[in-house]
Amino acid sequence: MGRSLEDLIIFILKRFLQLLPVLLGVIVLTFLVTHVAAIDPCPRWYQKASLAVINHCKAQFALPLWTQFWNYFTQLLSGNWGTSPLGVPVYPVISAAFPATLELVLTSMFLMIFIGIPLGVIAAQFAGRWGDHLVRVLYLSGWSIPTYVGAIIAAVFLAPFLGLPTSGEYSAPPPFPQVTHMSVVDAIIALNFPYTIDALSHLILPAGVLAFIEMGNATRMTRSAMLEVLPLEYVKSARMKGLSNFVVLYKHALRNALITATTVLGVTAGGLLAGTVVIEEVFGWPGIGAYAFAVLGGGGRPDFDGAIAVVVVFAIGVVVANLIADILYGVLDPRVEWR
Amino acid sequence: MTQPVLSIEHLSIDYEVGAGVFHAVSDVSLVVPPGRVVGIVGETGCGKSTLAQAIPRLLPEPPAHYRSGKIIFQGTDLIPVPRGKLPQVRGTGIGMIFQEPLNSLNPAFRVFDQIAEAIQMRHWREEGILPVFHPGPTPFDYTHRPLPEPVDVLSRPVVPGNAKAAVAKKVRTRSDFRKEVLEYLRLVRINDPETILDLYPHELSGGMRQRIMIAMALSGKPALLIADEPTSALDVTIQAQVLTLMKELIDEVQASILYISHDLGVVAETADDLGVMYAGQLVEFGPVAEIFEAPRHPYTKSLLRSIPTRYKSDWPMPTIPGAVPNLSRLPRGCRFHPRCSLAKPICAQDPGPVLRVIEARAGSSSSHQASCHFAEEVASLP
Amino acid sequence: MTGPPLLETEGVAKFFPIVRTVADIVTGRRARAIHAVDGVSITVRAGETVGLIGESGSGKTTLGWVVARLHEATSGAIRFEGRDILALEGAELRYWRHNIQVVFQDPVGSLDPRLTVWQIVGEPLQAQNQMQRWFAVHEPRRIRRDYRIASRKEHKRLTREFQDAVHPKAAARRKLTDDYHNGVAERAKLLEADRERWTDEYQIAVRPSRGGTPPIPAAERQRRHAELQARVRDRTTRAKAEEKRLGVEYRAALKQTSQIPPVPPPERQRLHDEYRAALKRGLPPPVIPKIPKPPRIDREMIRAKVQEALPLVGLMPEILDQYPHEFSGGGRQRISLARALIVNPKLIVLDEPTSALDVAVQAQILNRLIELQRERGIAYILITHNVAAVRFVADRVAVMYLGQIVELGPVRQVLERPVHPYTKALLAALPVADVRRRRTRFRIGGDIPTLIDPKPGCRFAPRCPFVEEGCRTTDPALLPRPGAPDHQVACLRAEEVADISPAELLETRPSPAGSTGGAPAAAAPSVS
Amino acid sequence: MAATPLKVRRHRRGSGGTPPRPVGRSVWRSVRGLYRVMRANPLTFIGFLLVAIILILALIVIVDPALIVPYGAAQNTGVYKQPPTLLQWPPSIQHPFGTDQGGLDIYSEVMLALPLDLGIGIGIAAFALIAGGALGLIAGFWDQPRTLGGALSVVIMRTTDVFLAFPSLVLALAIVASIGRGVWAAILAIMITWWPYYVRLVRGETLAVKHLPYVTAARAAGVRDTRILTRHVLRNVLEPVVVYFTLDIGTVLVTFSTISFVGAGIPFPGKVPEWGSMMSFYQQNYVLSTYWWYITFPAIAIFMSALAFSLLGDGLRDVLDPRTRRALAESSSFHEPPAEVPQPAATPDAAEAEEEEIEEEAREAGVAA
Repeated sequence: MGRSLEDLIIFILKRFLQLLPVLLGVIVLTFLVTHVAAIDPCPRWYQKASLAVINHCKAQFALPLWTQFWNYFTQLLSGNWGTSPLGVPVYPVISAAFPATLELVLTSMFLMIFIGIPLGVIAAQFAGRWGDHLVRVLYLSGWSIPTYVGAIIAAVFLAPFLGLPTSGEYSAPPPFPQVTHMSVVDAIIALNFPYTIDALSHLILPAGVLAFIEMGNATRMTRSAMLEVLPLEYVKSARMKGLSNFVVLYKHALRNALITATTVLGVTAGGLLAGTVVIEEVFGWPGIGAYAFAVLGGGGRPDFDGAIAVVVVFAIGVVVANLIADILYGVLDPRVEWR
Repeated sequence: MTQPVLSIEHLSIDYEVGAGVFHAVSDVSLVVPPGRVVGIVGETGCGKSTLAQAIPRLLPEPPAHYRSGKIIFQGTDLIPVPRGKLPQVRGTGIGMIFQEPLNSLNPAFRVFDQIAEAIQMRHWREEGILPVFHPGPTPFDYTHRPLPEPVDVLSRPVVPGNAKAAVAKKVRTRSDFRKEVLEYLRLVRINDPETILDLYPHELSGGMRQRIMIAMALSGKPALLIADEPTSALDVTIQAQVLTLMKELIDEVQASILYISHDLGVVAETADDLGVMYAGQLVEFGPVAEIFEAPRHPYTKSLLRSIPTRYKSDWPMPTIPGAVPNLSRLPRGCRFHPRCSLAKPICAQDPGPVLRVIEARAGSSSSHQASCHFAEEVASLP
Repeated sequence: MTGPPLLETEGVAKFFPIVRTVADIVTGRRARAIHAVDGVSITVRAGETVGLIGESGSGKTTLGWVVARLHEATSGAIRFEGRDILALEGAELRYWRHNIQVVFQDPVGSLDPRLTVWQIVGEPLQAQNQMQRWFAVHEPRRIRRDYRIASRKEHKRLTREFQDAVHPKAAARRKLTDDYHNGVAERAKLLEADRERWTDEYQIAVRPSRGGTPPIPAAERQRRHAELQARVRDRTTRAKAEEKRLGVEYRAALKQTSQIPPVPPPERQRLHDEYRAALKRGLPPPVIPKIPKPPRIDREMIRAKVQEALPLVGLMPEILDQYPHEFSGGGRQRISLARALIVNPKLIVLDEPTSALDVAVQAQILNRLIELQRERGIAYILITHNVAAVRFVADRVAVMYLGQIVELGPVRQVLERPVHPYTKALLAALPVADVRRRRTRFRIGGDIPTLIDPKPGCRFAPRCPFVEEGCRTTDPALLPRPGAPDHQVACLRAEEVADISPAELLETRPSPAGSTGGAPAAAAPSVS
Repeated sequence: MAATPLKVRRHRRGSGGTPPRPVGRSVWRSVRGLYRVMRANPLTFIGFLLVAIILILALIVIVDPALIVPYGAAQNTGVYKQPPTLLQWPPSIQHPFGTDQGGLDIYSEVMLALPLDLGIGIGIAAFALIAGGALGLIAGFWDQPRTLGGALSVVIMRTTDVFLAFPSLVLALAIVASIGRGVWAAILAIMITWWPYYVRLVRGETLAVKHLPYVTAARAAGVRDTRILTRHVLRNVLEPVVVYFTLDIGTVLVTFSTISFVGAGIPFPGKVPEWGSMMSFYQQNYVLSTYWWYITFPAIAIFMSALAFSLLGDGLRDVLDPRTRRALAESSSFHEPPAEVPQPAATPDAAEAEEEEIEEEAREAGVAA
């Protein structure tokens, strides 16, 4: 029926192949936005740089479009992502910042799954009653709070109340090497217990805010998928086996509802990544989000090469998240043929 | 005299929805004696499915509302049972086969897991790990009808509530379950059970799925099996296969069965007793042969007559004029009188005798009843 | 019922290709297809009902849709009143659609929930009004265009004739070449025809005739098969020899042509003048019919027409402004029927019109269908799995299994004396409302198999209780039964199994309901 | 929200030859209908009320700000109608949201920003709805492979995929960075990133509707494609899309304010205040744990307006989506009865005799005797 291991490999390879045109499109679109649509960008991008740099930039923009694209494309592929106006190469900065962002995003995704999905189940179980209304107000609030408001509230008002730190990854520079650039993982690798706790306490607030704000999608999707599944006959037939309500809900119904809910993973990944721009800035988290805020935001330090790199990295992040969601869907739903 | 497995007394169920109250089931009484198959027929919207789902309390209870009556299963009324205790009745007490083979198996689990789960539940209840529904004052007599050839899986151990400790708790491995599931798959005549075990429901045909549904319901060894249109969604030849399987199992299993269908042909082939429902009421009840030979309610009579067995040259086919009444606005008096060809003025005033079926004994004429003022006349009409 | 054929299909097939994915191409999996309808030939005459009966997956609905041009046929031909309708496209197709209307199975889904009854029923009226106006304008144009094309053809023909006349040698050579090629093609056709005829003869021969002659033993059968093969081989050799002879003759004749003298100049001039004159005369100009352009239909007219049409299907005319959800299943199906009737079609495809309805309502609708047919002489194609409906409405019935017709004939003959094992199975499977005859076993096992790239051989063979070796390899042709030309069966053992009644596919036992409750029934078959 | 049950009733009553009912009764019925909806779905009702209030406030500010904005009506001229006397003052009776160091009354600023923020939210969502919706309709309706429409459909969908790969905030920032700061840049940036969701949604719905039997029936009747598209497909696609649109207005609002906050939007203080840039300005220049009111009130304004639309949209979705509707019906005595019970007729009218009811029933069923 097409669900052997080879089929799975082919299935994943196929998804990878389908990814390529989208990636190419991402690169082209980024080029269009940064090179073609830009109106006299050099002075703006290189505000604080020397005149020589600006002139070099202007010369670059004067080249024919194809040459510009070719230069840009080869640069991207070769890993030579340019340097900032202050002469710092972009690639090492981003590769160091990426794991930190990944850590933040994965943690909030974890929170989202283990809090948001059960909330969705509860809402569906009490659909139309107070439990449902409460959950909906909760996730719609998260939805309606701008990320920065959430972050500021957490940092300014909530953090002192809970006694949590609001800036950086550690309270003091760690005495161990940062192998993975993920604060908690590094601390665990170094078997440094106090630093692990310290890293966790730094992580929990930004991840929590991010999770709360982006939880809406997951909860809502779970809720509506559950509402769709609950009246079906197989839920009744599960009840007719004499199973308890809990087993019926969380084993039989949720298993099927989750299949639908995985599709939301891609969208959520986009939201989470966008959220990091503000969250990392507010909480001083050394990730790509903060970097993006710096190079793209109005008040920061404009950096042409850095901007391109950031946009491409974010887009690839979303594409990969979509790929994972797609594969997950195929694995979770036995009806999908791996061909 | 044996105690009935199920007796429903004056059961009325309403749906309270935004626009009004729908009297889905009104004052229905019926009895399922041990080892007998009771059929219920009726058209769409006559309340037969509501009745079927009401017995194990599967109806979602805010819109559905048990207005009055009792559902006495093995001597205990199920209506006051709190929701949390209902799993004790389901599966091992009452089993159910649903109509849509497409939807009644969980698409995300393999056949094995789904049947094994039901078996696990039964074991846990037999071994006292999970609470057992109190079977009532008189234990059910399982030797009512001798088995033609005892089948091992079906020798149902009777577990009274106080004998929990007597049964040794046994650790079962996956292969034990496999063996047991295989036995049930063979019971429903599946040719290649080893392969079927590891498949997902969507990989099976409709007929196969319905067999598995039946195996699943039987694996709980229920005292009462409710079959809600088990063959209606299947193709004709597949329906015949499943139907004959059902009938073979009826003989083997000795469970009491409530068989719901809209197809007179199907109930004629399976049921011992037959109830006919119209607009939420049970209008006629009795041994199936008597109802088919001499129906006593005009509705049953015209239903039997509209079974189409004619050719074009015999046009027109007899029909029942008008349409089924809306369950929120039922006519006064007999609910069938606006469409009845025999209606007299009294029919518009007085609904006629309500059936008080306590126990239908096969062969006794008193067990054949109809809710009609002119039942005797109808029976004597050609 | 006799009359000119209204609709004829010839070997119609509809395959739904399974999309080849990238992985398929990489792994070299060839394109597969679902053979929903596979070579169906059927005729519907004016005013008659043909029932198509079969289970899910039999392709009956697909066939109905192909006939109504809602699916495009993969191959085959469909003629409506002698005209090839598969060639119709665009506006011409839309204009033609008033001839065939469809009533769909799903009474809920087939009515747009956002439109009122008059809008739904009036929709075909409005569309066809537009198309009639289009036709009034375009038909004369089409005739003129056809005339222009014909004139051009005539011009070409005259030129060719003139050239042949002035260059007799070249003309003769060309004629010889054409004749040679035609001759070769014709002989190939004859060979193919002979081969086919002998194969059919063989099939009929191995199928013993009715009246108790014992079945032909396997040895005899093999002998006949060998004989057939020898005959075909022999015939092929002969055909090859003949082809060679033709070639020799052709080359000899070609040599002869060099002796043809050229045309003298005066003669040439005369021919040229004649040619000129003929060109000038040309074809007679076409008669361009004056098609009155109907006025654009407006809201009130549609409403009036719909109001007239509703009583035909037993609906009150007052329901014009109601919405579909206000009706029960039967009411909705009546609206569907009114929508089909309103443009006065010659044929209505009824796709499971009553399957979603209760028996009583079903009977009302079926009665009305027959009444309408008697009043208006509409032909029906009734697609259903419901034997009772077909029995009551149809004149002829075609039993379909996995995309093919297995039995076709007058309804009484097919339903009372079915020949094909599948028809028997279908009839035996019907539950009977007879308490005294309860069935215990049904001898048709197995499931309905998939339609993806079916293997050769009879498609019912895997489930057939009368199967033999040949059934699994030879495709049975739909052949008339001896003595009953309008009763056709596609079964290799048709005459052997003809007398087996459907009831023999069952085992029955007396009713336990009649006896007292405790008695055990006949021993149930053993487990597994 | 009240539309569905009311519509059902109106058509039922106004048809079948029954005389029209007195107006009073129908008003009473709509009130009762509204009450039922509210009871069944209080959140949606609250959302509806909030949206109504916000829209009215915005309208007042547009027509004559002086009615509710005491201190800022003539702000863009630099002259205050009534300059605040207290600077950097926490909320009080004269200044319910407090004042800032520059002498701005925060209440007035928040109110003045209302039409702009709301207009941007609704406008951008509407643009996305129309542009994305049109593309989605085309991509969904003409999707046969190996035709012109099919090729177009593939192009549309691939482009959509590419746009969907960018988190809208990030792409918007990149656009703002490359074409410069300002309100138009920010608006353009969101517009460009917003439409792909609608393409996906509308295409999905179109594909679902396109294969329904009534569309095939229209084809069988000889109706042309474009007419099928407008008459059958568009109408039936509209409902879920409008629901999504309602839900989306809040999201656009929040995203726009985030872009402003990050510093890519409208400068503050400037000609017209905007919530996001207001907060950005205060957050960068003041210690918020002391001057908490600077940021609290604009934040509440964004939150309330986004929440209002979200509540309304989320609720509407439940009411209109047939899949969730059925489940809701089973669990909360809402709208539709379970499958077995036939569609509800009108509320039974006690005044009418039952016999009359039956006759009407027969008429409504449309079955001639």
